[in-house]
Amino acid sequence: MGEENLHVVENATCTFCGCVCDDQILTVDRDAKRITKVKNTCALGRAWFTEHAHEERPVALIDGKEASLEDAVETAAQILAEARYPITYGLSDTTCEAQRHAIAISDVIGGTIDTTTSVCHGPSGIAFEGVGESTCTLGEIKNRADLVIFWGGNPAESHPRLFARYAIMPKGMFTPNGRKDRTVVLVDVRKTKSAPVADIFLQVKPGRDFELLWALRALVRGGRISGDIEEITGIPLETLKDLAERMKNCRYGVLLFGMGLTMTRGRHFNSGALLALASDLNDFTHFVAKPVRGHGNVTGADNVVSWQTGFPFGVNFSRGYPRFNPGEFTTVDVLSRGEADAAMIVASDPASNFPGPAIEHLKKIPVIVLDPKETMTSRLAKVAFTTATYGISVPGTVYRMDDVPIPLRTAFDSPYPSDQEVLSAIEARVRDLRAAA
Amino acid sequence: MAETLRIINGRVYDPINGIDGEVRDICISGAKIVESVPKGGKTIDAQGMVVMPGGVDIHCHIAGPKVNLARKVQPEDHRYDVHPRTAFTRSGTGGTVPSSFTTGYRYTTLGYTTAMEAAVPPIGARHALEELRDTPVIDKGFYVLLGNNLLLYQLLSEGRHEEFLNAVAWWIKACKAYTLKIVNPGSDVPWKTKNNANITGVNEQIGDYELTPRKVVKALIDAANTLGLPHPAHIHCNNLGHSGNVATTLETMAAAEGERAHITHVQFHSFGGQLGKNPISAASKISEFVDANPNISCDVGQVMFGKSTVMTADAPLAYLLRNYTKDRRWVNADTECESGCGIVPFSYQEHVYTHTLQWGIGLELFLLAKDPWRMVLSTDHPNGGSFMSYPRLIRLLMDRTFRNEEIRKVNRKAMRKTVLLDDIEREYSLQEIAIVTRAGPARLLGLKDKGHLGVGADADITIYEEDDDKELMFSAPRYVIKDGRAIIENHEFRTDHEGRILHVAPAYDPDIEKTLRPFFDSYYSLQFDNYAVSDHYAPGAQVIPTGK
Amino acid sequence: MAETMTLIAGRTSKQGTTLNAGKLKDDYREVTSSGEMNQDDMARLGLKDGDLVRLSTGAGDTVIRCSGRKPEDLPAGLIFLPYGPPSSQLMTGDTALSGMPLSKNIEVQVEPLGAPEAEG
Amino acid sequence: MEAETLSPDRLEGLSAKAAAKLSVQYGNASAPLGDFFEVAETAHDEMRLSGDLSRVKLVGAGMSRGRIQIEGDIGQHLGATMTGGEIMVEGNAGDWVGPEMRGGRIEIRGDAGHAVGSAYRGSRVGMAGGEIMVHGRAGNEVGNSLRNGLIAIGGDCGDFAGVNLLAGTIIVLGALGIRAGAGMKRGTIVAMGPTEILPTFTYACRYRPDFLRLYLMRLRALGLTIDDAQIAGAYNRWSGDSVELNRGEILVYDGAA
Repeated sequence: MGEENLHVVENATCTFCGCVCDDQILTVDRDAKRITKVKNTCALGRAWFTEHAHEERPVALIDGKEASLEDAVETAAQILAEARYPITYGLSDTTCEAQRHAIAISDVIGGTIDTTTSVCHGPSGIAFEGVGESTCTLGEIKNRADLVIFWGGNPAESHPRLFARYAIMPKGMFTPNGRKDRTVVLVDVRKTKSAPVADIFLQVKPGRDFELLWALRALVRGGRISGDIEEITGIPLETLKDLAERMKNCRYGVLLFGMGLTMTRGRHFNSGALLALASDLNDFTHFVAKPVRGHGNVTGADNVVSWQTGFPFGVNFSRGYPRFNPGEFTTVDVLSRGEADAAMIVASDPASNFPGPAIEHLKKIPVIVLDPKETMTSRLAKVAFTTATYGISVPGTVYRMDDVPIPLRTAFDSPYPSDQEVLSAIEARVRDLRAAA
Repeated sequence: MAETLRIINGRVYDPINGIDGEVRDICISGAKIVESVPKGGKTIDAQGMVVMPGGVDIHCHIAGPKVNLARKVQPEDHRYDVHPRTAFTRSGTGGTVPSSFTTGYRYTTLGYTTAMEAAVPPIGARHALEELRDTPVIDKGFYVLLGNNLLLYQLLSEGRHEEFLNAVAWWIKACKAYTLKIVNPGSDVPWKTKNNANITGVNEQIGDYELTPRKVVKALIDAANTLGLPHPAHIHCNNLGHSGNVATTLETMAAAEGERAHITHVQFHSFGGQLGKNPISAASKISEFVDANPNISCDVGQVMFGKSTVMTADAPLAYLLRNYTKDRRWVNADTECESGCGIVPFSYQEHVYTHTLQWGIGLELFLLAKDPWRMVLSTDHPNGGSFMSYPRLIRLLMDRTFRNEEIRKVNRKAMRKTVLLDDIEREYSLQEIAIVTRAGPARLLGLKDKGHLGVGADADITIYEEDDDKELMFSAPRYVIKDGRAIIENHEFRTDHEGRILHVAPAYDPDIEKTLRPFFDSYYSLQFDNYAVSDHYAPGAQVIPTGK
Repeated sequence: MAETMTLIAGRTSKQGTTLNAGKLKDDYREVTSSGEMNQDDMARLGLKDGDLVRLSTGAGDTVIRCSGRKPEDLPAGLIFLPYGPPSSQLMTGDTALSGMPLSKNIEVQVEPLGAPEAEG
Repeated sequence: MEAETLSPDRLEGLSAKAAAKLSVQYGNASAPLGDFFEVAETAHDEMRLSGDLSRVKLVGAGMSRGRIQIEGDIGQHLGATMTGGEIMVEGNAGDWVGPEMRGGRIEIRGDAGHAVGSAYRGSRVGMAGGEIMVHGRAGNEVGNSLRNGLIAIGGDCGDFAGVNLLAGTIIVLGALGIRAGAGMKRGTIVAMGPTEILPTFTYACRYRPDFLRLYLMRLRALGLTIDDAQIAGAYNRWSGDSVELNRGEILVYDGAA
């Protein structure tokens, strides 16, 4: 029956990972509200689009009981307006339009706003504030890069199209032969599914990325390094020297790095070492670095929070103006120390991936959740909203991992409101409540 | 029935309408200035006050990709300069690169009601517009970077002039830009392909293209004028910051061949001396040329001492400057097929020869200018200093005694390379200040409803309390009226206001897509059909007409 | 006879695709509680593919199913586990001023539990 | 809670009544000091704080003179950006003890958290004067971007001690964590315990540094446990960081001379 209503959406954007591929071609059955076919996609994108038949759930739950949208908004607003130390977290899987309202709410109620950046490339953000960054849009990698180094990441599984669409295979302006015009290096502690694409694979000892990067910096800058570098890092000095020379002599080099740096001992200093190495190399040739970002719009969250507050994540408004201090105002810390007395979680599931102490505290305080799906976090929520999914039923803007903003096209309508609609309703209500107070 | 407002007893400075300090009433109905309003409406008694059109900033960096990178990279710049929320307004942070809300509010507290972001790569237009929407009160727009655009280079070098013109129009319209911007034309080619090299002159060949910066500049100046953009090509010349670059600047101005062109932050391009040696001032040469060539207009790009942030599409410049600061931080961001940018936290110091010379050159350009309508005020915010230093700059122009005191405090050696030690008598009048901060920029931008207080003008009005200390006077207006609404009354915010996006939409031959699409498919990393910016990003925008 | 090893939590495409279906679905649980270990380590601990091990840190503990990888792919002393509730049980709340809990290269105690009980 | 109010500069000359009226920040609202503290008469520019203060931040922030005695634990940002005066803590201190301080003295009898005497994110210079003494252990980033002054840790400390060190001295009587002195330009890091040196540092010599004796004798006089062997003993000197100026040094105790 749906056959007559098969509908094709071209240039659709996949928001599953930071690649934000905007060349997806969706075949949509609008009666069944299903995407039946996806072209130009990867395993993750196919699952993202085709597994997205929405669930039959109430639009809102209060204490696990079905509630009207209005009552849920009212209850959420009351909780937030009365809280002394409310925190809003998530935001990396929703549109910039929604993010703007989430920040407005935190501003109005004197709360804290943080995004999944703090447990993704937050440390790279801190590193950026120490050494800056030489970087580029993904198209520059496609057009120019003749040396591509992946460090501490496994794109083959986390960002499947990074290779084919942007970094290794594509033919570009100065890379007419695609793969043939590039040397590809992979640095990781284990041979991942990404290893086969590399011309050179360096297996660094676990937790020794910093030492390896630091030694490379010294080599590039002509500083001395001690002879036992192989014992420390697992990489022979000769191999390191060879890599340093390749880096100095390439035409346009790029370092793409993942959470193998940000989630290991050293965290922001690991990212800082890599960013500094890329900057150093510009004394010899053109060299850029780029953190490979995870969620569809985590980069948008960084951007919106930055332009509205001046800081990229972990921002506290309790004194009536924005303050930034990772480790103090970041969510894992605020929850683990038991400081927050209310939480609003937008499009994220901390109850399934935060450390135990943080989850324990979440269970103790009133939690508001906006999510298209039922999650471990929505299960412990005082107020849970079912919202429409961005990029499938909600239009808007997302930022690719290289800060390029890309519009979203919708495949089919959702019976549920968007995050933006719910958040703007809550914003309006908390403004009234705070004004009255 | 629209709200009305009458401003009485104020001394009005409205250069465009030839009103120089006369006491007269200004009547406002709705968002416009009108002939008269019925008695009994709201009235502001401006007795002993100065009434001017709202300020217009023709060149600043307040929104878009590079601005946000500069915000992110300097948390310490915000930490000690916070901007608390009020009952009406959002909170934010200041420093040299304020958050978007704070930018809007702080311009308002200076009596500025319009500001133009001067450099946005086309691919970042959507981003710039999103930020401008979060920049309250003021009207705003941006200039789109087309001076290092590789498709335009291809069309131009192959002599495909019709397509070139249509592509320029398409890009401006697709981005919702206000005009086109040229930054260090040609530089991105050596920068990205030749070990970070730079272009060294207007006649140097650009890579393998049959092109020179001169050809690029001339072609884009012609394009802007042929399309009838309200503001002509906005040009950041080659060799910024290099000793002897005055020659390049004069050659670039000459390349306009009598056509309208705007040379921006010209102070940075007025260096005499020899390459590699200390610069000396060549302000007089620039000044003479501009006076003699009415097709050329400039903004000064004054340097003010203290913290600044170098942020520019001139990536090779930032790369050079990173070696002139103790700060470890340097940001470079290449933009595919279009542009790039560089960012370096910086500060200008009285004891440093070059910094002081730049400060002096800026003042010379102001004080030597015969026609202030074409040498208007800017600090290239935040490159030369924050827009928050405008009041101090105004005092330097208006107050000879203060100026001479300041001159005595700074690097003597540098001052000797300028004419400033000869105790220049000129003091800007309030009328001249009104010209360089409002009427002039508005006229150069082709904003017919701004920069004056005549009937039909936008009711964007600033009311200052007269004071001998001009810095004090211009840092805290008593009233600021935007679109007929009193935003600031008795120095305090009384309400919030959105302000409009200003952009142009030149016509082009739709067939140009046949030229653009294949290039995008080959060399861009996003889809052609997702590139152009939809109206969703500029609700309620005011489209300024183009064409003769 | 518990041993100290290094845990690496990371993304896999299976973890990613099952995540779309829903984090409360069995597939996702299955994927996020199935880890990889160096073959020789497993042999030494007397473990077969599919056997269970208990991982514990100061922060907490969890039980996962493990399968062997060749030494050249996964060096001795390493355990790989897709992100998910089990891996997060092993993280502490101290982020060392980074906002980021240590989630890779965590020192864990590994205790072999042998074959799982028949599910029922 | 944030209580920069608790500083001699703010309280001096105020009666207990007046002091109790001063406001502190509790979550997103301010409240009178008296709601949380019993204010007894304050001695002339000397304060005593007791009770559980482990959640009270910014005590002594910006202080320029006087003395604060804290009986028990204290929260984050103790003595932030202080320029003078003295803070004595009987218990443990949270993260950021004396960040970006310019002068004065802080002594912690117990342990301290991360970033003792450090720069806040984005700042080029951390502590630029004064003295911090921690009798117990300290966390990561001790003396991050230190430019001037002395930081002494009685026990072990975490990773990246003296990272980006510009100048000044860090003495650790226990063991250093890994990556000490990464990116250091100048300055001295001393460790009594065993420590792993970055590959970008080079061994210079084994010697008996005179300047160190003076420091150590002073620290011993101030109550840190230092034996004669350490004062008279020999130290291995490593110079680095070779990615920077290579003019910094790490001295590791190597037994009696």
